[in-house]
Amino acid sequence: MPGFDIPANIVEQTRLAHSIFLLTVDAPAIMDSTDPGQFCMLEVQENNSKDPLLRRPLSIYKTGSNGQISFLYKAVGKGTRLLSKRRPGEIIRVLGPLGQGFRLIHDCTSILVGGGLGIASLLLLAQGIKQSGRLIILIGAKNAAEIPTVEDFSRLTRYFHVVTEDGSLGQRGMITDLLDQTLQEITGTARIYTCGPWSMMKAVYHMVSKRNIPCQVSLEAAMACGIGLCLGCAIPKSNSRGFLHVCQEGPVFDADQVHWGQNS
Amino acid sequence: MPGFDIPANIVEQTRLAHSIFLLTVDAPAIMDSTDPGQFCMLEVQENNSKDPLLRRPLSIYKTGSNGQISFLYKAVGKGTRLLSKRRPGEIIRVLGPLGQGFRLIHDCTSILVGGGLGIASLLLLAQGIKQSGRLIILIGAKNAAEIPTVEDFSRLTRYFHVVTEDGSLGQRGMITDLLDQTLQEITGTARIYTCGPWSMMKAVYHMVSKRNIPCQVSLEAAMACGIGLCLGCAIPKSNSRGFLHVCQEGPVFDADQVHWGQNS
Amino acid sequence: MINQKKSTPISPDLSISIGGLGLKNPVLLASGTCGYGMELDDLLDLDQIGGIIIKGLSIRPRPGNSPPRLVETPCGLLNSIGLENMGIEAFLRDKLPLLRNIKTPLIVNILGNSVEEYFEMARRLDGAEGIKAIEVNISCPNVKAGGIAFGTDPETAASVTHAVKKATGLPIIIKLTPNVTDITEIARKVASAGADAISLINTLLGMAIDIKFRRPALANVFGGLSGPAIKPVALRMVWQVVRAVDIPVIGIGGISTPDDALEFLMAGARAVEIGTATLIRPSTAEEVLTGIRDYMKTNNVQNVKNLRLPA
Amino acid sequence: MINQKKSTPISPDLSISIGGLGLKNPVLLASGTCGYGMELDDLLDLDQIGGIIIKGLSIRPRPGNSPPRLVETPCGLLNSIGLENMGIEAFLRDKLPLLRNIKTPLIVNILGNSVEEYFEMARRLDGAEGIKAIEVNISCPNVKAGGIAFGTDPETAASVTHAVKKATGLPIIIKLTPNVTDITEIARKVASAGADAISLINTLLGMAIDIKFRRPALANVFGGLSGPAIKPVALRMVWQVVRAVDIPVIGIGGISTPDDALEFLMAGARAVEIGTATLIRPSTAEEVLTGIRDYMKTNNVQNVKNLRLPA
Ligand SMILES: Cc1cc2nc3c(=O)[nH]c(=O)nc-3n(C[C@H](O)[C@H](O)[C@H](O)COP(=O)(O)OP(=O)(O)OC[C@H]3O[C@@H](n4cnc5c(N)ncnc54)[C@H](O)[C@@H]3O)c2cc1C
Ligand SMILES: Cc1cc2nc3c(=O)[nH]c(=O)nc-3n(C[C@H](O)[C@H](O)[C@H](O)COP(=O)(O)OP(=O)(O)OC[C@H]3O[C@@H](n4cnc5c(N)ncnc54)[C@H](O)[C@@H]3O)c2cc1C
Ligand SMILES: Cc1cc2nc3c(=O)[nH]c(=O)nc-3n(C[C@H](O)[C@H](O)[C@H](O)COP(=O)(O)O)c2cc1C
Ligand SMILES: Cc1cc2nc3c(=O)[nH]c(=O)nc-3n(C[C@H](O)[C@H](O)[C@H](O)COP(=O)(O)O)c2cc1C
Ligand code: FES
Ligand code: FES
Repeated sequence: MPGFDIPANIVEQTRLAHSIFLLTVDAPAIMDSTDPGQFCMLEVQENNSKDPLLRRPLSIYKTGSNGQISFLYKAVGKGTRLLSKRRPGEIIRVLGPLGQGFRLIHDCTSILVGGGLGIASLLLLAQGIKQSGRLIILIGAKNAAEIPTVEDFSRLTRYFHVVTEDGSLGQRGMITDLLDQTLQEITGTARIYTCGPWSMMKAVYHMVSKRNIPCQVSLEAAMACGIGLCLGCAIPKSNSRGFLHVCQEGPVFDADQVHWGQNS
Repeated sequence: MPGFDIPANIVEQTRLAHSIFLLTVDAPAIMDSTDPGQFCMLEVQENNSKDPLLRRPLSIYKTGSNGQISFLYKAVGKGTRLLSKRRPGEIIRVLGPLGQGFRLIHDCTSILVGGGLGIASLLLLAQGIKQSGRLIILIGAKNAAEIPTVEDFSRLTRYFHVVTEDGSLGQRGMITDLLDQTLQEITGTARIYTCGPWSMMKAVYHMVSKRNIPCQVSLEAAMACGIGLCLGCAIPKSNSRGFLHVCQEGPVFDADQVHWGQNS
Repeated sequence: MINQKKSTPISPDLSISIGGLGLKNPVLLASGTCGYGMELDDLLDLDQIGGIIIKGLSIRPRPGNSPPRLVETPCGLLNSIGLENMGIEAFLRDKLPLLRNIKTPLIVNILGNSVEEYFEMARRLDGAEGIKAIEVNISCPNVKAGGIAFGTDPETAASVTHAVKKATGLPIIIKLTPNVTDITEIARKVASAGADAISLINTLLGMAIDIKFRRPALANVFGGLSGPAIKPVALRMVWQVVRAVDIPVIGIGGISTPDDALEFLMAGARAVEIGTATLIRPSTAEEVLTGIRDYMKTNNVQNVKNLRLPA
Repeated sequence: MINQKKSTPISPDLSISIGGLGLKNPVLLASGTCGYGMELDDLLDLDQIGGIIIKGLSIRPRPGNSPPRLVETPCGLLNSIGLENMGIEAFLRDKLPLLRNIKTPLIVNILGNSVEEYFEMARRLDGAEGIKAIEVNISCPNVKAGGIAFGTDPETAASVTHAVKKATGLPIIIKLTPNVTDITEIARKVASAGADAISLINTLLGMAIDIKFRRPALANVFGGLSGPAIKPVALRMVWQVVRAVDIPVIGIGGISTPDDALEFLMAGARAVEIGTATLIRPSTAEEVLTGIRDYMKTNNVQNVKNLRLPA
């Protein structure tokens, strides 16, 4: 089941920081079947313009009880900037929920490591884990403006830490240092869930694989379809000549499956 | 001097009828040098989208004493529909004033014949003639909704008549009948200025050329540049193998110059 | 004439036939943009479509090219998937059985690196239940001839056609590459070599550079350009080929609206394929179909063939 | 390396040379989209631009094709102007004197229907004061060879080049048509025939159909496709030709932003021409130039030639 392609009504479009927006749409069918870590493909063009041509992938950040889903996104280029101009009351086509989300493992300590807007794919996961186990959330960013929604996370657990490179929120520092420290403190089995820049996830994976801690990562790739039709979203597998397809087999993978050497 | 290319602030965008809009922008440099019958090329795309690719030509409908110019247009396709979504406060690039407008001849009766939105290129002319001579305005349209701004014209002269095909405004009838009647009534020399659908202008020209009444017509053609660079806006000349270029030699021509047989 | 408005609405006939294969309508899903067929289930009513063309299969599985494999360009998409596929055996074994439930004719697209490979694949498909025709992608490099694409040399294109026709009784559609000086020359050769139909165009060879990282945007440097950007080139070639050969022509290239499809049908295409547009909007083929039907009703066109312009 | 940030801002060197002709920067106005030059005055500071390429001139005036001559396509423009021009004599007599006030080098674009016509035109331009180079459009039909374009046959392309070189001492730029199977073959022939530089691409052959009026949208049926839609094809061909010949290559096709131009310069183009974008935004060339200069400053690139990627 590749999801639903819905003409969704825009309920909210809020600018949270300089170029960071929260978009909420009515999409009950999608909401009902969303798993943490899944994403949607959003039509960004207006009036049948064919430039930009492709939809844009965004993680499902939040689901509301009233059939709404929200996206937390950064306007980085043509597509996301156009998206940020769409207004409440307008209709936008949304295809989702797509891909394989996080596989929740209960009865252990779950450590969520989010870098920058990578947090967009972690909120539903954090809410899910909160029900059933010990939850540690570590968030890192360049500065406070990059992560305007940290309170959504901090209210979920006492074990919440944020670092920024410029010290504008939480401690000044790197998320990998924070993780290292955390790993030294915890006892019992743990699992890592991470989403953020490739280099950060690579560092996280190397750090925890040495300790044999299982790690799930949420990856990005250029996508045309998001549903396994084009095979465009390939990334190299760790131990064979073949490729993983981010939209269908991912976006969440066991970090072991991924060939981390390339794409860095 | 091919005009000014100005990033103009949108002051007003009003829907006057189902798909007819009045757009007003701040463009003092253009306003200062506009002659009746000239046009502008307007950028319709947003955010560097390249689809649609070309600017759209629109006649300058009105000029304001405060440096503003207005366009009266119908949203017929992709470009004009996108234009109609642009809002006050947004910036839009406008190139103008372009082309050769109407050549005003004083000391005779001036008859303006407008068909549908063809009236968009006639208002400045009517205002100009009003200063100096006898002005007759004849307007025809399918229905009242097609010509939501007739009052701009009716207030300029007592000799104002409007006909619609469905009788929803003025008499029910065809503009050519109205013109025929008018020509029979007037005395002294007269001149015709017309803008509207090709078939109407062709009929008007045939009617008045028999009586040797000079006739100026405002023509349309697909345009890429509007300033004589591409030679795309050609229409056949009346008495040679060559072509007229609507954007540079027109849009207003002496009807005698035009080969009316084709393009009908 | 076309523009007469009658009072009784007609029910237009959209059925067509291609090399003896009857299709209920002329809107097909293009190879490489509808996966192995089932991926689209639920997003598109596969039973409504004229035909489904399975992604290109090779004799052995192919891993495809290294990423990045996709770049967006103005109104276009550049791809260098590298013909990743599971190979013909795995397809026949694992995918075909599931596909037999769909009522729409299945067409398999094949690619090879030698004439022998094309022959061998057509032979294996010959007996396969549920496969109604073969579309032969000749845009691939001919390894024996120094990597020049089969489809750019008229003689080689003809010999692939010969080989495939010898191997199977299934209708054969030869899919042409647009990267040639004279598309009609290739089309004529392929037609006289016995092709039942011609489809065109495959992608235009293009590239993009990532100026931020100062390297070609695709790992493979070159890629195939598809989407609305290429429509004018595709339509021109379809118009030319329709007037050069007597066999049916299937139009492909940048079709994303009913109007686009109507342009190809008016140019004389017997059918059309929807490629990139399906990636962006999975239901495109159905919407195109509805739009064609509406146009025919409004303009009182009884048979879809009558859309063709005379010139 | 390129990405080092230095504290002292550099002042980048944008000057280039093409066949002995020095240009102050690599941004030129493409033929057929800047009229006879003066039309753009006041909308663009002509003195700032690297070079101006006058619209295609023929030996006698040409009225051009019947309208419609233009159709917009997705991110593209189809034109069939039909090479309307005033003829070389009228140009030399009426337009050239006015153009001598501009400080920017003038390049004249010529077209012909026979090798003799090309020779004759190059001869007449040879002595003309103020003309710095000739760009030879070989996309035109060769009337003696049944209307096949000069630029699609390597031998004919070479003979035009030979003829023009014999006729004049001015630098000769041969402008290639992209409607060929192997652009490098033509480029190599033209280079060995003595061309000083190659420019590419001219327009892709395309068409559109007006489904409302049920006829080709252009009176001429076919037209030339230009604009952003063709950029990936143009860039691929420039990349290929740069690596196939030793003479300078000028990149053309869909350039409308500094980033577009940088892609071509990174592909190895010595210079770029702005075509359709000037029609839409007359100041494009100046903005592209500013953007290139800013990129070079930010990325500490001293000489515009260093933008070229190694591969
Ligand atoms: C499964 C998935 C989930 C995602 N979730 C989110 C999310 O929740 N919030 C969010 O802000 N972003 C998310 N992204 C990234 C988002 O899709 C891109 O930022 C967006 O597509 C860029 O489009 P654009 O037109 O604005 O930029 P473009 O003009 O296309 O590109 C601008 C810049 O962004 C880079 N870029 C383009 N596409 C991507 C991409 N897919 N990944 C990374 N960089 C890219 C380009 O290299 C370029 O430097 C997700 C991506 C994927 C694949
Ligand atoms: C000098 C000049 C002045 C004009 N002044 C006005 C004006 O004041 N008000 C106004 O409403 N319109 C005016 N027009 C017409 C206006 O430019 C077109 O309606 C507009 O360009 C259509 O763009 P679009 O993208 O909306 O339609 P498209 O999607 O391009 O086309 C939609 C339909 O409109 C037709 N069309 C497209 N371009 C033109 C054109 N240039 N002329 C006629 N039909 C066209 C097409 O054939 C098609 O049927 C003027 C045109 C010219 C040349
Ligand atoms: C991602 C992708 C993969 C493709 N794979 C194949 C293929 O395997 N075999 C083939 O013959 N054509 C393939 N094509 C070409 C399409 O079938 C089609 O000919 C081309 O994209 C032009 O049509 P469009 O503009 O509608 O996409 C592929 C196209 C794309 C975009
Ligand atoms: C309206 C128009 C007229 C053109 N006339 C000529 C011409 O006379 N001679 C020529 O060599 N190229 C001509 N061209 C081709 C352009 O110079 C250029 O090669 C092509 O348009 C691709 O570049 P672009 O995408 O930047 O427009 C013309 C292009 C257009 C759009
Ligand atoms: S994006 Fe098309 S297969 Fe993943
Ligand atoms: S529109 Fe370009 S010359 Fe008239």
